[in-house]
Amino acid sequence: MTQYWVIDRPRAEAWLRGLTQKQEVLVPAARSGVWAFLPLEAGLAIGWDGANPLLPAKGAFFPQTDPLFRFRREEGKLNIEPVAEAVRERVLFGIRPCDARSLALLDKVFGGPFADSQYQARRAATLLVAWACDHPRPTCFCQSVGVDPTTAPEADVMFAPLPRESRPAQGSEQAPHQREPGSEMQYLVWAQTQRGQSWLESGMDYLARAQAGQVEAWQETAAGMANAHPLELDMEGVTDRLRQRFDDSMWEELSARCLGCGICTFVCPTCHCFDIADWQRGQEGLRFKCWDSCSFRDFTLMAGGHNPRPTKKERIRQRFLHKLLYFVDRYGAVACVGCGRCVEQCPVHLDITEVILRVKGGEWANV
Amino acid sequence: MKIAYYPGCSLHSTGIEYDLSGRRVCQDLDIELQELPDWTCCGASSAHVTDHVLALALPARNLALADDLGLDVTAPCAACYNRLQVTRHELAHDPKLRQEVEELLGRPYTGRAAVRSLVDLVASVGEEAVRQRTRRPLRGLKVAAYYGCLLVRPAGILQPDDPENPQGLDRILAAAGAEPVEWPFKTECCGASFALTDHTEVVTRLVAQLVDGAQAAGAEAIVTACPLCHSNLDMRQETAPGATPLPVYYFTELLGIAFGHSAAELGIGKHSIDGTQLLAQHGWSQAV
Amino acid sequence: MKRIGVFICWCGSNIAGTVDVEKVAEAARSMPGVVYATDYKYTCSEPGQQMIKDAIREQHLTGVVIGSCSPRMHEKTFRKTVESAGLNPYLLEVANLREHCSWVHPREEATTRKAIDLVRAAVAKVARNHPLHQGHIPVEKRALVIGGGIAGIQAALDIAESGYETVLVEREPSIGGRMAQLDKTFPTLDCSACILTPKMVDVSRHDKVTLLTYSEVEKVEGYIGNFTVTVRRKAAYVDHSKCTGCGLCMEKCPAKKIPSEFEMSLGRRTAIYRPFPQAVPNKPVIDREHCLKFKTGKCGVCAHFCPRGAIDYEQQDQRVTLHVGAIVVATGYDLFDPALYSEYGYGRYPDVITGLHFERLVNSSGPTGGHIVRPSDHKEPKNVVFIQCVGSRDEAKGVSYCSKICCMYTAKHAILLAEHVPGAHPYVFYMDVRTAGKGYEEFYKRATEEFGATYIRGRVSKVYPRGDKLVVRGEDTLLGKPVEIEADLVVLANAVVARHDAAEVARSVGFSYDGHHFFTEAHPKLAPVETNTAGVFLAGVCQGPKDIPETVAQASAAAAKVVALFSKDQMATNPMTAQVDPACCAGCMLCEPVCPYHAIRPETIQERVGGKAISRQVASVNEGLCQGCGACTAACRTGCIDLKGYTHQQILAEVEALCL
Amino acid sequence: MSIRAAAAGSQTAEAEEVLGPAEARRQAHQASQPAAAGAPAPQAWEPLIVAFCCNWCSYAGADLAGTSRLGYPPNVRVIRVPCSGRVNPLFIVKAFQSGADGVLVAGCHPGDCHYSTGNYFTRRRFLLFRRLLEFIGVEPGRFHARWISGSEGPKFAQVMTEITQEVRRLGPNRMLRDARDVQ
Amino acid sequence: MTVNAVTEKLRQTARDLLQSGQVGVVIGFEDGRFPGQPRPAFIRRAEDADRLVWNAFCGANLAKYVLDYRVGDGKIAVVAKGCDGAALARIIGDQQFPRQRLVVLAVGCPGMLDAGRVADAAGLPDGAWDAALAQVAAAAEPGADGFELNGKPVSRSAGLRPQCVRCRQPNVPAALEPDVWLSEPAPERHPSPDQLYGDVAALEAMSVEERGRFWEEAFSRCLRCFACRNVCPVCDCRECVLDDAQTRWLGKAVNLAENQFFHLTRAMHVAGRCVGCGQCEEACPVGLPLTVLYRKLSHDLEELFGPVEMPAPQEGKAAAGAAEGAAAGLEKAEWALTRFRLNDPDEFD
Repeated sequence: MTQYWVIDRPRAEAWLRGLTQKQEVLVPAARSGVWAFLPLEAGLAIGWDGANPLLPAKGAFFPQTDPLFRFRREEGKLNIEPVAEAVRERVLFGIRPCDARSLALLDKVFGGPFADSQYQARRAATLLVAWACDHPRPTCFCQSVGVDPTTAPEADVMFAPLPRESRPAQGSEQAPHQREPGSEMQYLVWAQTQRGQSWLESGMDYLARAQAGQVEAWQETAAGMANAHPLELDMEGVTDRLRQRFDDSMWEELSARCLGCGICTFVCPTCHCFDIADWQRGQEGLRFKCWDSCSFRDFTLMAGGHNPRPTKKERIRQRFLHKLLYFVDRYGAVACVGCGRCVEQCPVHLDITEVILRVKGGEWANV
Repeated sequence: MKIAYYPGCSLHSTGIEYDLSGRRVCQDLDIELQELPDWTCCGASSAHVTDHVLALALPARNLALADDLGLDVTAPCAACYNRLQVTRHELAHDPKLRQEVEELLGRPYTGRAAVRSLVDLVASVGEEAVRQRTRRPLRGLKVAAYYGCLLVRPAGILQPDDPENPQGLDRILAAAGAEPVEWPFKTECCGASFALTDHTEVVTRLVAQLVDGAQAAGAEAIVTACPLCHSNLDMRQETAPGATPLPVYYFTELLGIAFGHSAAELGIGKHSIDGTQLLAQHGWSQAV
Repeated sequence: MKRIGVFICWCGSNIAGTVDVEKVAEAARSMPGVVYATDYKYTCSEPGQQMIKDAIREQHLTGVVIGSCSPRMHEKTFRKTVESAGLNPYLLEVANLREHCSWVHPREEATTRKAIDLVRAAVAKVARNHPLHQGHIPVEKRALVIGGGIAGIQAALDIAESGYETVLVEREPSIGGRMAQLDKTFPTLDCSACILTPKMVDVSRHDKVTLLTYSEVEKVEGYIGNFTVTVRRKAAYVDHSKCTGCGLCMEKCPAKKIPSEFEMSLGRRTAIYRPFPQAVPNKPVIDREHCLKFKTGKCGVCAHFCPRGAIDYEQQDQRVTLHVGAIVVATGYDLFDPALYSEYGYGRYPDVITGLHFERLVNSSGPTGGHIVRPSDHKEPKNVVFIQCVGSRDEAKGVSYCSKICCMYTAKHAILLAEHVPGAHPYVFYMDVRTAGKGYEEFYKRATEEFGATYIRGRVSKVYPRGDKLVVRGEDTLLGKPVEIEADLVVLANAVVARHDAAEVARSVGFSYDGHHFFTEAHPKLAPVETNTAGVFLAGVCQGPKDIPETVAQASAAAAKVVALFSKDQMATNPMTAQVDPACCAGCMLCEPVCPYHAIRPETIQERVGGKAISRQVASVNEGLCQGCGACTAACRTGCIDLKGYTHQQILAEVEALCL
Repeated sequence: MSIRAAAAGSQTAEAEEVLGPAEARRQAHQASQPAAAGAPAPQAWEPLIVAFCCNWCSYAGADLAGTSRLGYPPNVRVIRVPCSGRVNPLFIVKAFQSGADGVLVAGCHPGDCHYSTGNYFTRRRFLLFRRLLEFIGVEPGRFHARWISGSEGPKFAQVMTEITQEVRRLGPNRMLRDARDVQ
Repeated sequence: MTVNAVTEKLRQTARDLLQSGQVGVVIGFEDGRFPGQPRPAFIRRAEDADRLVWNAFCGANLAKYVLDYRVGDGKIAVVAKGCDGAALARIIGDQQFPRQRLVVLAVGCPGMLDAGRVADAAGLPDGAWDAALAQVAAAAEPGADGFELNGKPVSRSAGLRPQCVRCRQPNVPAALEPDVWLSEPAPERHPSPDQLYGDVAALEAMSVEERGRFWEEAFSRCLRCFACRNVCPVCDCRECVLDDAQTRWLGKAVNLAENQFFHLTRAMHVAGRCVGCGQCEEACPVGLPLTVLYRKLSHDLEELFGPVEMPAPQEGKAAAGAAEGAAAGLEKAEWALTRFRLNDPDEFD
């Protein structure tokens, strides 16, 4: 039987800020207009009402540049020292169900028999607090790929905003004009894991028990949100159809527009291609892992000059087949969580939804 | 063709015959002159030796007036022409100076209006037009075309065809039937700047050289396009007893005769040295 | 795997006295790729070089770094050393530990540290060196000389005398050029023709010289050692292989009143003519413009009278293709048009003439038989005014430079006048009298002291006629007074200017010219006869005003350069040239305009893209022309032109190594 | 956690250990700064200046300074290039990135280029590039271009002295530096 | 749905060109998924010509796509605003595409709108733009001075993209000699110095330290997605120096120093070549003020060395639209950094 709690925004803030004394707390926030998950610190505003961050949560576990080890040549010998990152316990607060799903997908890639120890360590050290998503963008299509915006099963703890009418006055009797905007917001909070449960117990000073009707009120809201569908796609049979369409003219037509930049892959919460490179100074250096993009020309360029994916056509085909076919074959799910970041960010409006539409027989045209 | 007309003070006083004849000739050649409203001194006489900015501001004002009319401007007087052109050049090449002048004038100066001398204006209508308009060709009249200095110097700014041996005036006169002589003093100084000082003997000497030169070249008259030159040559010829002085005409006066006007209409009677006699000798007594 | 050897030279105490050389060698041992490092007292000595050779063989070195004096000193020495040990000579780098380190810094740790840094940079660079091989271009041992004036004649003779074929191309019907028009030469007053004509004959008779007169170079392609030149031989309408030069045709030609170019229009010529009596070849050409046969179709007198039937009205221009290894450009000069100074009245007053007119007037084979007379009335002039710097040194109306020869030839004219016309009086208006040359000042002194020339320092403001005289009005700036001289004749020393078509010639041959259209030498001090285009040399006034001795000296210098080039069968090229990676070159050709040697040209390559064969444009470097400056490498955005020996990777490695 | 924060964080972790000799000096300087008073400086920071010199003029000028024994501070390291026109502006960025505190490009005087025109392009390129550097925040005294002929040994020595002084006054360069080996 | 006259003429022209086989593809715009966001379209069949649209949101620079057709010898048609035209001229000058293979469909550009700005100006809530923008895109003539949205009058200038405020070339350069004019040429635009360089001047007025902080902050945001480069029509190299794996000018790590290297390189490479289309800034997901950098350099180049003029059109060829003639004036690009004058300013001694 799930235990439900309620917290208002000021208390939640106080709790999180208090936590930063002993651990890192990552929250959605904007710096210089760029939304990302940033370490909470004095002066940084938590983006309670902001959009889903431009940069997805994957960076917290799979940073864009990630040192692996250091090497040094000494007296004819090569010494290798691992870069021992002290992985500290931390809280990732405010991820949405789409990003939470992406972590589950990345866990498959970076787990298994060839586990990425750095990724795993960071995952293990991070408590996930997810938000039920009440801010869908016009570009969102999470429901079409099987993500429920109201709940993130991967998270340790869920926060769900309570509809305004179901919030009995709580705490102090401040005059409305003295409050921060949004400070009247209340959240229904519950744990989904044992770890989440312990975390909530540590925050009992801030939490109040949910009152009668509040859980129901949320459930009602959630039921409404489940049918929000800003962008609706029919995923039925897409994977199987793609099996037949490797040589389809569709790829050539779509690729005509592609610029070959890496925006879609970098903002994608599930894209995980990386390169390993060295940075060397004299006798010593650093080996690091860094994000790469299958849309880059040099992604598959070989030392001898041959490129098995010589044109944009092969490159975008790879990207979409990977997401919709190869990933499904290997891990049993499409590598897309419907966050809509690529839809919004592509400078030439070329994105996965168009591919899905075309595969389903839709014409080039609008939805 | 329509152009703004800047007569300057000479053409309203000592050089009135240049004004009279100039207007008639222009009319004959279908050049419409519109006198600048409220024009002021060009600064040629004193301003430019006393205050550089003032010397630019005065012509700039007149140029700005032409600008208001949306017309280019012609200045018959060589000195006026010179000041307007120099001003235009300096202001075009020195934005700071231009700003200073604009402040002084209390109005903008664009430099759009171009400046043309009357010689250049008539020449631009073309020798053919002059030829066609000519009723009374000046056949047999040997003239020395005299440009003086202000029409050609500084050459870099005024851009004459040739600063040492210009041809514009010669060609116009030839088109009207006259015979311009080849003579070496076309652009020699007449000493005008000394005319208003105690050293008029300089003027007398220079004028004598010009007159001798013209006569040696076989000229019967000197033709000018400058009121200052004209008054010097007309008033300071010292002739030996018994010899006849050389008449001095504005080029517009001779064009006027050629175009069929009378000497009186053109103001030829106002010269110190009788200008009508020579015309009569050539058989244009109707004109006299 | 790189195996680099490092040798630190003590240079006696020159380096070792300041730098801790042992410490440098010790530090070098741990540098990447270094397998051997040592120090030695005099690396450039015989045993020092032997040590390097031994180490190369014993240690199987793949690269050598020598820390010693400046590479500008001994790089060549050490390259030979390395090469003799079987290593490519370009697998060597020199770290400048003497001029850039020990000689300029005190004996302290920082100096040794700097030495180590410099060695580390050299090691980093040499690790990225590639073996380079000098290319060899076969040299066509035949020279082309363009222009048959004294410069061209001298250059052709010198080259031919060294045993090499030379083709001398002259645009006019005769060689001889400007010098043939001159009467006497300063400062010796020997007769110009007397010293020139023997050379003209020599060159025409030389079995190694092919003379192509009445011909113009139309096109030059190729590069040093391998030029292909197209020459247009203008139709002379006289078959010179038949013509004996008897001159009967000229005697009989009815068109006799044509102003002679050679005589500066002071004399007349016929329509079938040779420019002057001593012309080489001494055979006539027909001037089509004035010939009655061509103008009216009627005449044919010359053909009628020619005893050899050499006249051929049907003759056509011919194009000749020549293969040459070097080109000497000696196209001479024109003279400034003094009519632009209308105050002097040139062109209006017949008795205002130029110096070159004067040369013809005073020349005994000239139009007046050597009598100096006025063109207007053929009277002998007494007072003659010479005006200097007509166009020269006048940025407002003429040219900015000094024409260099006028001061001296005017002094000569003054003397000739005084000699020829008893009682004559030369006056010279001058700005400065410049007499830098052997015997020149003395010659000028003679003009004033012995021959009574009056020199007046000042400019002339006006020349005008008075009666049958010319009044010259000017200012004597030394007296500060205006002067007026009644002259019978006025002689203008008009400026020397580039040929009107000089820019075209420069473009067609492919080298540069300056703002005055004089041809630009490769270096004003150290390469005064070379151009930026290897294999093309300059002689004479086409490069800038100069007098006859200078012209001849430059012509011989150019010839010496040609002969040096021809002395080898093949020319070794600098292997440190630019190189295009055609795979990445986009063919934008933005590198092309920065190359001073025109070594970069577009080239079409075949390529396979996505299985399809396509052709596309890329830049390509002609290694024969490239001098290895590397300007193109910095202009290339893609970074796909690189300079061998100074590659991006090498320089970046040096940068990094120095900054460690 | 943002990408950026992650990258920066990880750089902090390994920074101190990957140090080159120049870095040791740099850190020493920081230690010697008043702010870090207390820790005696084992060795003061010395400016590092990279000079790209054309072979025909400026490198020869440096040689002449040597043969004339004209002293200048040992902070300058010369890289020989055939012509100043060979110097790609990116080399300068790389030098700053690698740890140079000042950079000089030296070539023949305009008009004297061994290759006749190379330095005219140098002049254009670096007039612009210098403005770019200053615009993005590199102090004006960090980057220099000079014309030094083969006969100007004294000028070479003087320029090196001046630049060293100026860079010393500015202190260690931070702009454009690759932060992976410094904190 | 009504279509404006330009769209009408565009469709007709495209149909004719494709039907007659004169071109293999027409590059223009079509409606995208969201109103106010038309996307580049590549029309290959005459029957698809009706997909083409021209409205007030067609801001993308299409010239870049020409580079994808370098291989081959068929002709392609491109819809060209002023900035597309300037970019095409640059690409032709850089010898990356022959003028003869282009059919330039010129359209006078009144300045393009930015969907976000329009929505802001109309006070539309985030996510609720669509219907309103559809109305602007469909109904308003591209050049209309203003329109009514959300019950509010919205002036065109309020919705204009910043690069369009700075625009000095609403029409293709004359030297390009367009083959077809789809509209009247747009009137000339004369942005004020402040509009052109106000932000540059503001940075110049800062201390060098402040500027350093500004740019470090900006460059540290860069994700190195290369969108700025890949969208840039004057980045017309076949292979970018920054991708050179051999020399590795640019390291793969994403950190401030490498990012600075990236942006300084790009700045030097577009210096004086940039056509001001602003695509880099528009594409940048983290909002780097890139054109400030490029405008600074263009301005300084002009100040230092004077303007580099576009080649003039060949006499008498303009009307005929003969591509052969037009190419003559364009075929060699001038770049301020690969030319010089002896009397260039010399600040180095």
